[in-house]
Amino acid sequence: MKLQMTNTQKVLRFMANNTVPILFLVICAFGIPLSGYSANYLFSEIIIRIVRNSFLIVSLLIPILAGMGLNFGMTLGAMAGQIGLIFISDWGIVGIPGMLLAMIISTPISILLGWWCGKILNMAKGREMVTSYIIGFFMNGIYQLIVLYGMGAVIPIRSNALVLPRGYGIRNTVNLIGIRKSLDNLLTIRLFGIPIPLATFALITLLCLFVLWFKKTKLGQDMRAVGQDMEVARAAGIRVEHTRIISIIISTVFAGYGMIVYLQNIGTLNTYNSHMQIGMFSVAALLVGGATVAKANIRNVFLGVILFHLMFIVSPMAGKNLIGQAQLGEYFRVFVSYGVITISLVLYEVRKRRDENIAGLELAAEQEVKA
Amino acid sequence: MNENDAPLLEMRHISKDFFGNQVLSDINFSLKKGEILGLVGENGAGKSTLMKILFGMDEIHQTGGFGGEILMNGQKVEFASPIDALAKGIGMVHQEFSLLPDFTATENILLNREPLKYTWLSEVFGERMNTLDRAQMDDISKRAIGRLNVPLDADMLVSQMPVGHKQFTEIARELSKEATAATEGIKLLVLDEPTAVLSEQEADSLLAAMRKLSDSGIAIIFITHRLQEIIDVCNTIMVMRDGKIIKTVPAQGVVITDIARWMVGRDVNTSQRQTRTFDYEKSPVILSIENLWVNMPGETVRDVSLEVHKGEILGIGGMAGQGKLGIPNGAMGLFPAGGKVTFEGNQIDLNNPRNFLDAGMAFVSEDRRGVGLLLDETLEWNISFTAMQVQDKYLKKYLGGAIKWRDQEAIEKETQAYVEQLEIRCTSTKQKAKELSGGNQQKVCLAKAFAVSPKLLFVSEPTRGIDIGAKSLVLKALRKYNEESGTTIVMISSELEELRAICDRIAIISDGKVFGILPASTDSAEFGLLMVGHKQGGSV
Amino acid sequence: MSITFNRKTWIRLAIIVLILAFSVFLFFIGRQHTVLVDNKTITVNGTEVKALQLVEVQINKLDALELAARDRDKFEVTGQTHEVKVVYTDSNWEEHVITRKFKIPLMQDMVMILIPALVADAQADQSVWLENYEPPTYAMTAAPDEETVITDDLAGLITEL
Amino acid sequence: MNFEKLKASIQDMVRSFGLPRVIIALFLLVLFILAPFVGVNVGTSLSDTLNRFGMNAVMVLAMVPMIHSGCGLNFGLPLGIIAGLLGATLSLQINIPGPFSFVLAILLATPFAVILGWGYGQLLNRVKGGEMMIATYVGFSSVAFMCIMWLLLPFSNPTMVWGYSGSGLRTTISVEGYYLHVLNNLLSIRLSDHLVIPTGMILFFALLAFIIWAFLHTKTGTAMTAVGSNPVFARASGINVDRIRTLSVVMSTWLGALGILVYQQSFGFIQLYMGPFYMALPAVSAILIGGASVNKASILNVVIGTFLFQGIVTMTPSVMNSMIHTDMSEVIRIVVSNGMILYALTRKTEAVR
Repeated sequence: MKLQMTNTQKVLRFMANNTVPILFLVICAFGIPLSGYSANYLFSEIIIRIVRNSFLIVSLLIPILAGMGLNFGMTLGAMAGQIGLIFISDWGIVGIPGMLLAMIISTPISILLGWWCGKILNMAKGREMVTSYIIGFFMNGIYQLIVLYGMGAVIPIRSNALVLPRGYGIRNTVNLIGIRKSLDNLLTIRLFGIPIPLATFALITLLCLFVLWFKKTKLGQDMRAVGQDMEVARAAGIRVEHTRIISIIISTVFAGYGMIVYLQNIGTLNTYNSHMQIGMFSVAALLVGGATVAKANIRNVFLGVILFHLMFIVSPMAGKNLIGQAQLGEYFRVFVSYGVITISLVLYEVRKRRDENIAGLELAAEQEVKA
Repeated sequence: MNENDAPLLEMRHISKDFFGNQVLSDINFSLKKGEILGLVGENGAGKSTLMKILFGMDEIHQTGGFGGEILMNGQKVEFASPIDALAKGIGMVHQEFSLLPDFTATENILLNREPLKYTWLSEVFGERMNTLDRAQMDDISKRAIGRLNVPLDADMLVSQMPVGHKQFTEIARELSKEATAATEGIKLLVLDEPTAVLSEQEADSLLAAMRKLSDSGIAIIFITHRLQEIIDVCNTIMVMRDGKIIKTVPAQGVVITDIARWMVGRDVNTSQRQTRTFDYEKSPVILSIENLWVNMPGETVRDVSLEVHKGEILGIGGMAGQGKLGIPNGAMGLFPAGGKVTFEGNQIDLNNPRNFLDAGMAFVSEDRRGVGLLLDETLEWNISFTAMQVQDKYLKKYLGGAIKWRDQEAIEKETQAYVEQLEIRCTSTKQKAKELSGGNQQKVCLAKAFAVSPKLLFVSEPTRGIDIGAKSLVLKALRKYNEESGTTIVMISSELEELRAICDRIAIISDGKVFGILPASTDSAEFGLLMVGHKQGGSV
Repeated sequence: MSITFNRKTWIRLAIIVLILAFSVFLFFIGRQHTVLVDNKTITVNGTEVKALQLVEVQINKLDALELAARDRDKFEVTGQTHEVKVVYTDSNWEEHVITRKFKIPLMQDMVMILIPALVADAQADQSVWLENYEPPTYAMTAAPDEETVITDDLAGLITEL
Repeated sequence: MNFEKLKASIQDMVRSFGLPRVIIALFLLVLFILAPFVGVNVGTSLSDTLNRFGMNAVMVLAMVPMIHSGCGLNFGLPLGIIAGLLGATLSLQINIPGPFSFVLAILLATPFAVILGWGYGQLLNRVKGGEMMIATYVGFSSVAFMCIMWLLLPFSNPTMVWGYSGSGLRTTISVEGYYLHVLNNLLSIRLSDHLVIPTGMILFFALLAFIIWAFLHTKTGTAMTAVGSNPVFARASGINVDRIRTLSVVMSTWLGALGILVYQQSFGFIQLYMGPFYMALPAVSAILIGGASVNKASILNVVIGTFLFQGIVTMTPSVMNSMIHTDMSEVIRIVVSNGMILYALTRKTEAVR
């Protein structure tokens, strides 16, 4: 006998498979009225967040395709991007040329870091996530070594606006006035008084198209194969390790570009912590979009950005109006960001287990029929 | 020379030994274009090793290569790796599928051999940036499936396929390997137990497909345990036993009984049999199994009922994958199981090893490294652990049993005793289990089981992967233990001869059911027939 | 791995070279300079030149600035070569328009155009009326004497994204 | 010839001990040697090291049970710390001045540790194989959750709550007048005015270490080790694997709780909110530096590791500062600790199936 599913079971299954997004819909549903923000305000905020973050989040997709889970190592790319930005703002290159130059500078760094990261992850198969997570921390140390002690001392930095008064090391915050919003303002239209930066959207669309196209390439196919079963892939003659490394490199490079897009929108660079947060928030957003450790697509990205940041925007105000403490809301959203990641990691593992048992259930059922 | 007079494949004087123990000796056979060769033999007869040699698998090279030579169309060939073999047009379909569940049949058939469409990016980032040519992929796979003429949906995900279709996909993959610049088209196909997982009609359509292929000039080596199929489809039958070729005969006019005898039959004097007449009917039933089902991957037990009598040695035999291993594993509760198991009159509820052990049974697993041993711990731990946990042996109790302290002396004494009794070769009782040889590891597993002094002992594949000397030692130890402490022993093994050597009765499992129980003294051909699931043996 | 010089390698090299060239180009066109326009009485090689009463200055297509005497103002421009346009009326109410191209040294952050000098001799070489300007250090962004660097990555969690 | 032999022996010594550990040990040695020359008082730095050792050793010890039972590195330490914080804050709330408040804190922390640990254990049993990543995020989200709680819980002791609003706990709370230095000062030995040995604290650690050591020699302890070494074997020997794992998690959590209390009594402050956030990483890397792997750890590893790690943390700033007037210790700490964790994660280990 096959395992039949009643409608209620089907619904439950659906709920189980989409727990996180549903959870978030509920949170937002309560949060929005509590916050008392106008729809217009929220909408424009969401637009900004999409512009800022989606590029970064898309950079997470490809390692997932290759079965390496959520690439917490994307912070490496972010670092590369920031280094690029530091240089151009030191040289005084501004506007679109500045951004492009920053991207060009970041690329080799990202490739190098990505390659190294991929090598390490190949040494820690089955533990990619926690490893890439630690790699992020480790590299943060190296990054500080370079930026806080190397720059100005070994690496020449002219501008006193960047270097700490002691003569070396970059300041806590670097003002990116030169490239601030240079991409966003390149081409903007207003919808109901809400400015929409078309240029940035165009760029993001381009990236999405690339990802979609990439899945059609031989490399993409190989990655899917590797992601499903390394042994089978290897038996078929696919260079498993090499493919995995490439997937990480691509992700890192995109993360670097994403960081530049992100910062040109914000306009100031927190030299020593922008990159660390970004990894966590991007991962959280993607998971909120209904992605899992093993499966993610463009839809998850945008759904994720919208839901996650909606929560992010409303929660402080909601907290304020609810208990009269904005801080509460801030803690709340930090809690939710981590909670989400926890929940979806757990669900993923649990589901893996559940699917393994199916065969046993069927055999049992078959025996019951006999008896 | 041209292809007609030279056989497609010829293997001359092939011999192979794994570190001194001879697994193949002087194998000679040849295979013509479009010929179907049926290769039969017990497990461990050397079929798989022969095929590994043919494909130049790494493990052959790593274990010191092989003797003799392989010729294709008269020329000598040497395969450094399976890739070379494939390039020469030899394809293999393995027992266990190497398919990707979330890929369609087409994607699997053309895995890593996809036809590509040029994109300019490939100039910069390399070949792999070309896109897949779906259209061409489809018609290649369609053609391959067509050659099989089986109802296989090219666009179906493998994960949703019935098992038979997976098998077909595997074969289609080999067929799709057409002649290219680098490789030659498929000429020889090796099918390793393709029908084992198939239903009747699926198997029939596969056989039909095989005939069709041979008509189109593809030679096939067909490995199976279902002798009827061999007779139906093969031109030639080759029977192997103990790494030798026993018979190579044309399939016409051969009857199953012959094949079975060739497979298992040995000249009596070769095996040291000391038949004892143990009258089990006199002694009470100690363990009775009713309608046991076990979900053990690869060894599924469907519906087994057995009665074990006190003091006997019961053998459980059968081909690999038929479920004989599932019985003890299920009874112990290592794998999800159902049914009724009664030991000394009281029922054991399954799926919890503790009950099994508390009842006074013990199990020596076939999976030594995975289940049997704590590889990173000392012999002392390995041997004493189970007894300590289950029966509170080797423990000093303080504060009225509140604190149960490990009693190092007792453990060492016990371990030393077993080391001497079973002649375990080790530097000290503090040596780590993983540093021992397979044979000695097996002895450690036995010692672990003996330490709980069980009333009934399940021993699963006790001689798997250990050398001749250790083999007989282990068997002797079991027999001795049975005779001295009167422990009932249930021994599972795929080597019929070793069962016949020490057991009183032997049950043959086929397709997850008891196919028949015969006294060990019965002629081996009888067992052969049972094993290949030919005729229902009279249950004794 | 040995590098074999086949077509692909050449293409890759070409691309890398292209990118490098492109980034140099970006560097040139993206470089930001500050052009100060100054309308003070000065002495150009001995002869004193009076500041103009009122002058309108425009660089490229940026919106023009009006400078009275002793005024100084600035334009932010990217790239090296620019065009300055000076419009003034002399003592007998005639309007004059001077347009001159000028080139800023690549790594020079600030240059100053001395309007009077330019007006005095419209044809003069740019070195006469355009001088590099090194901002006095005190004008730098007043930095806190010792800034403590916060490398704590938690700071970000509580602050706005 | 003879040199060859020496070389070989050194090589496999290094191999057995792990190159990074050797490097770290040598590094610390060099620091101690350099110290006098650059005008750093060895006595002070030594007693600092000892002090920090005592402060952190218990939290490092908290790694041991979970590693033994095969739950991997306890990145979820913050959970235990939270139990400790609850104990501490409640004990201050009950407001019994003097050393007894420390005992009280332990007593109050224990039930929380047990409850949280049990739940945490149940969770980890459902996600076998993915423990470490999930542990990390359980830790993080629980910390974030408690941030909310610290704001809401109705504490009232004026030394703890914000002065102006009168509600919500402060980010750092002084334990002065309660259990400040109860262990440090307990029969502490004053060798010179620079070198002070916090005997009480060390003894407290020694006590706990002994308890764990003893536990691992009991029947259950043996079972725990077996579960970590090969869960299938353990199961085949009639062990209830999940129960053992849960027990180990509870123990780890409890030790974490004690660990933070010991830390506070020496440090002088209770750090709430984001305080416990990254406390897991130093502890994890400490035990790894001590020679533990993802699935093997001993008390000795704890002692060596904590000493090396804390030694470096204390020595680098002072020595570095006086050498090249910059404090790179922060960076060095990050690189060393995380580098060590990376090293451990990339080793091949059977037990992690």
